[in-house]
Amino acid sequence: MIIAERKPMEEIKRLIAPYKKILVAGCGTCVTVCWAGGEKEVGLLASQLKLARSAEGKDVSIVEATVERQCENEMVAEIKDKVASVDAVISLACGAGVQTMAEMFEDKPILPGVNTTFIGRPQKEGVWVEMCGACGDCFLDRTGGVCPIVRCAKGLLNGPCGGTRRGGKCEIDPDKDCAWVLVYRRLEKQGRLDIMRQYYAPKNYRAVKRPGKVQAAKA
Amino acid sequence: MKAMDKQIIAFCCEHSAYAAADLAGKLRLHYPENVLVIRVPCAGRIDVIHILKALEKGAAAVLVMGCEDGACHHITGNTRAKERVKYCNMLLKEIDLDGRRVEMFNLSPNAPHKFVKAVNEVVNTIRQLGR
Amino acid sequence: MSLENKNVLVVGSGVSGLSAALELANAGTDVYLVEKGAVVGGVAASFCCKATDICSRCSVCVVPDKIKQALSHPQIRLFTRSTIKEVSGEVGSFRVKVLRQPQYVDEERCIACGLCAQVCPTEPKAIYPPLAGATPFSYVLDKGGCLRFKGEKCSLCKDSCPTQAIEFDIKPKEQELKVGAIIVATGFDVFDARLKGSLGYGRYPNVLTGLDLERVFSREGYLRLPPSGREPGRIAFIQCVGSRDEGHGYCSQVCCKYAMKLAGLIKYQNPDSQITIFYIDLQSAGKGFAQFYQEYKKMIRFIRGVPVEVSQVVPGELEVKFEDISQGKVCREVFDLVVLSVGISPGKDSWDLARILGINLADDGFFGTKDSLASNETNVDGIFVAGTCQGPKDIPDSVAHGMAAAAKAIQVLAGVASHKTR
Amino acid sequence: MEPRIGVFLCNCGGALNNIDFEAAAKEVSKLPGVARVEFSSSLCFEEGKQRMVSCIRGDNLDRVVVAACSPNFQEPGFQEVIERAGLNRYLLSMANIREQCSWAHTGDVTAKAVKLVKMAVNKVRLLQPLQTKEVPVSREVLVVGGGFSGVSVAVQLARVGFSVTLLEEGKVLGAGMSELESFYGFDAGQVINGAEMDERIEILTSCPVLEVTGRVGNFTIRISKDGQEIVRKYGAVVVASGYQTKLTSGSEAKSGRGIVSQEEFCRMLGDSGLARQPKTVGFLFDFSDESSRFSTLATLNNALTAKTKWGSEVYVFYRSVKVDSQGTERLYREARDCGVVFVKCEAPPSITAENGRVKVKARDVFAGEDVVLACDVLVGEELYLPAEGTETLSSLLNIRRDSRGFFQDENVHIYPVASERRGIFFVGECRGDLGRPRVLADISSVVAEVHALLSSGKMRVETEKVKADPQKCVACLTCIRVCPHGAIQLVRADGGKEVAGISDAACFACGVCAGICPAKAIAFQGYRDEEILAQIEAI
Repeated sequence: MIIAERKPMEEIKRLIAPYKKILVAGCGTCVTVCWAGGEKEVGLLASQLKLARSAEGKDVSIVEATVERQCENEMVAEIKDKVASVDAVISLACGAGVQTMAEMFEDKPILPGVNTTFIGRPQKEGVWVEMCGACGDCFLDRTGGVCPIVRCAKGLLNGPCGGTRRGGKCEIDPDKDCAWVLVYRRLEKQGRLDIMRQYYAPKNYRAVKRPGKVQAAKA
Repeated sequence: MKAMDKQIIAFCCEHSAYAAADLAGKLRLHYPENVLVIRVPCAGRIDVIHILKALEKGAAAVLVMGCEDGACHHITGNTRAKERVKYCNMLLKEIDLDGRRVEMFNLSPNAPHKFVKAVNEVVNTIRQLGR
Repeated sequence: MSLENKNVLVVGSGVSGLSAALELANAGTDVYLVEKGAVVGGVAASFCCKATDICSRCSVCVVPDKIKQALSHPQIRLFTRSTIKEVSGEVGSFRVKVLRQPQYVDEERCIACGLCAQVCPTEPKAIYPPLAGATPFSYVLDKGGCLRFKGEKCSLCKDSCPTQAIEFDIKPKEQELKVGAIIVATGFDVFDARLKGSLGYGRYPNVLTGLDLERVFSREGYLRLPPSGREPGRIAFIQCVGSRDEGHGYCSQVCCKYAMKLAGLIKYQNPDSQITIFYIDLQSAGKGFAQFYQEYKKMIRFIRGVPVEVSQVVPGELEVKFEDISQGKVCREVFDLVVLSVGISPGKDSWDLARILGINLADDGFFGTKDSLASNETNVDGIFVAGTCQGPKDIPDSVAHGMAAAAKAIQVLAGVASHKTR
Repeated sequence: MEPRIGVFLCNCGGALNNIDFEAAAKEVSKLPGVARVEFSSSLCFEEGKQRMVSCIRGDNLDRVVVAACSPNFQEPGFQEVIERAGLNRYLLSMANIREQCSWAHTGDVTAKAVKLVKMAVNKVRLLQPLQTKEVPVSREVLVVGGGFSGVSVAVQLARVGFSVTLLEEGKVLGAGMSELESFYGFDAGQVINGAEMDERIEILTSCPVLEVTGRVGNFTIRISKDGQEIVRKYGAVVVASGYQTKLTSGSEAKSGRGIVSQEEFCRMLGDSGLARQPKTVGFLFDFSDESSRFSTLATLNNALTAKTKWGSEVYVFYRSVKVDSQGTERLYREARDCGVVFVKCEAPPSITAENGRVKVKARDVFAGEDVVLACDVLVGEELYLPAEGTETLSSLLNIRRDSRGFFQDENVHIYPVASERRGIFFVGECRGDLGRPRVLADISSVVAEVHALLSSGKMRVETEKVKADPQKCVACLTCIRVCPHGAIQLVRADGGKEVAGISDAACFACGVCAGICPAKAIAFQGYRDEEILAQIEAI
């Protein structure tokens, strides 16, 4: 799941400053799940903007809309009338959604309302943690299903840094588990500790093709 | 006390604050009449958007009133309401509005005085804030 | 097993009576709830909420909840100002004569508008609103003060009543109820602190009982001293007044906790106040109380030793003479307010009721039970006891005991039913 | 279709004299959708109610606003009235112009009353009818734990006609009912026998619970039995997992060197072949754990028996006796009268070993001097703890525990024997050290509660009062995580997609889920966002 966070209000205010009629556009998929840009958050931001503008005595017109997936042209097309009626759109979708809208409505400023941060999963209610760095060269088979690239604060490939605290906690963030301790324990459980002896050459970041594109073989 | 033109919305849990407000009426404990109570089954029903919309509609303040901490009929309803009010204060602060316009109170159904006190407190705060 | 057409009589509408009635009604029986007084909820309905920033788990808020549920339950019929006169029959088919006392103000019609009190010419008014939180919230006509009952022709209140709820000329009504089981939940009497003359209750206005304090808080919401309206700074609580002594061979179970909780509330409202609790043994057991006790220990001074004498130095100041056992010496100290933590005594009417119902009283004056493992069953089949009429209990325990009595009644009714079908 | 709203104003027999009802009625009649405004002075009396019914029928009203007293008391009554008139009972909204308007303020409050009515009108316009239905419930009950509480509750449940499965993880029933508990006055053998003889009770020993799914009336429970798995359906679950005691750690608790637990001491008392009866016995309690009634009770009973049976010298070191349970004060006096010496101390005594005996040194607060005693046996202080496995059980059942690990978190007073999940109950010491009288009351209370819930074999529930719209739900699991009553789980919607499914039977209708849903997918009838916002609209 893609995780995002709403941008600071200061920034949003600055982004929308030149415009009078604004559409707050949400996305009903990843950003809804991570409480950043679903229907609820769209409502809150819209309400906040209305309050802010009326406090400043400014003219204001805020429209709300949420589509199921903002990264799909067909789904975004459903709100084209609303987009047409405004001066600018503030999108609460991830970067893919913002760009989809920008491409579909080339004459409208499509402003990002959230910062897309990482691929992650919920740790508990309301907390998400990074799980995948989308490096394009997955080696989770060799690390017992724990990705040290994102879960180790230093992104180390060949075992812990040496600063691991008591109880297997990270040197940098004592609330976090040391990823390499997790790797060790998992492999130990599976009787595959020998894998730990293998040395990994510096990671081939060339595998990360920018801009990335994945084509399903069957399509 | 003469009515101010601005209204104050009080979301009241039917188990506690709503009953306390009723009792305040029965005992003729008077409070400013610009307080309008909206009855909810639990303070935990309140969504941040309800509070913001009330302010948008021109309410001078919003009170969320639930059971005492540890006495919620739905275990965590009142603590969640408190968190939501806190979040709401933060949202207001972001747009340079005074967070004190939104407040959470905990009270029991047999605390009419506490209800009146809370209401008066907020009315005074609003007076100070002006507008 | 169906409990339709089964009736149960619950005597007393305090928190355990209400709990029993509700449990029975939810199980499908029809319940007659007979209450001696004018309002339901018992003593606990007049207690105050003792929450500070957090709930102190005093359970008082359970009472209005129970009242609301019971009064709106279609299967519960309430008889206020009613007493039991006679009981005959046996389990499954008791016949009970109930006497309803005259009600000058019909609680089903009174809407508590207050017009009657406005026009009442006497001072103080002879018709007035009930205690805070009373249910039904119907006005009370005080025969003693009313001109009408002094032979005058006044009928101002009656004439002003918009719902014709007031009637002067009414006679007690007798009614016979047929019930399968009886639950006795007549509650307790608060110990009369006047009986401990040396502690000054009734002589000095600033000696109050725990119950008085509860009522001050529920009426006013804060604490002020009776005559002067001053906020007391130095406060003493004296424990075990009417518990664990010559006449009371038991612990009242509630006083240590209510004293600490009230002290906590006072301290919360007035952080400058200095509170001392005089005690023998501190009853700090009970679910969820441990963490509060740790907090109370920080803000309340506990002195082991129960004072024997309270006297007035100058009006408004009380000298308490006590033996501080830990120090091994007799001390005197001055307080602005002394609160007597009065205990739970058996109800005065228990003896009469025991005679009418044919059930036993225990040595301590509470209703007796069959044996220590059957805390609801009496010596008469089909008659159960619930709540503080069986022995001291706090609110949650009274609720549980009431529910337990209901379960026992359901069990005998079920037994009677299966017996008959066989 | 435009709704036809009827507004019924009541002046409560003239008690609301600071509202100008004529003016109010005029204002209210202008509101959109209001088809009729009716004034009464006694709406809650039978004559008023009948008038309401005929108005609703005569004017074809389809929803109703009652502006009168507090809905907290009168709402059910007026719901019945409109039901009598043929309307769905949920199409009613009340404006509290009595307690929260007329009586709460001085001076003319007509404007506020009108505002309150307007809010109610705005709300009633959006209300949707709600049906109730009966859902079948299983009349089988699972009791987890075969100690005194568990066995007793099973016997009483069977007596009122339920089929009961009594589950015990250990090998035998009543393992917890040791000699120690005999002082409560019951015969363990008799209690167990009662359960064993009852054909409505199935006893499964050495059988732990593996998994609990489903909801009230219909729990599915996987149980391990003889290495195999059995799956059963139950209408309710009663948890009676009990407690354990442990000697306090630290210097004074060197068990085996003359320091024993209450239970060990109890066994010594019952042992007729004891080599040497202790001449001096000491007891210790209320120093580490000041909230234990158990310690007092165990001490008093054991001290008395030691005194009467062995004639030992018995000394009790303690801070406060916990006499706040029925009969304990009497026992305390009896012990004192028998010559048990009570040494009240403020500070914990120091304990040392000396020549095979245990030396206790403590400061007696009454005497004001140190007491030194060499005991043959010292019964140490014990902590009262939840039984082993309590944590596992709580996660299987998805119910909370308090800070000491016992079942039932806060809100004890609101749900005396019920957990936060409907259909799961607690009984006995798994909730903490309650004292025996309370445990006895709880056993019967649970029976009453289970009876009310399941006896008819069906449960009446409001259909989809709170519902997640499968179209809007993104299955983020937020509601499942926040529901305080464990009433939500993932279900397959018609299209095969997984969505939040709210169980009508398990839902308490608090709205905590609706207040947090990031997709705004949850509709709580009567308190939907639209309905709340419509009220705000009227200010």
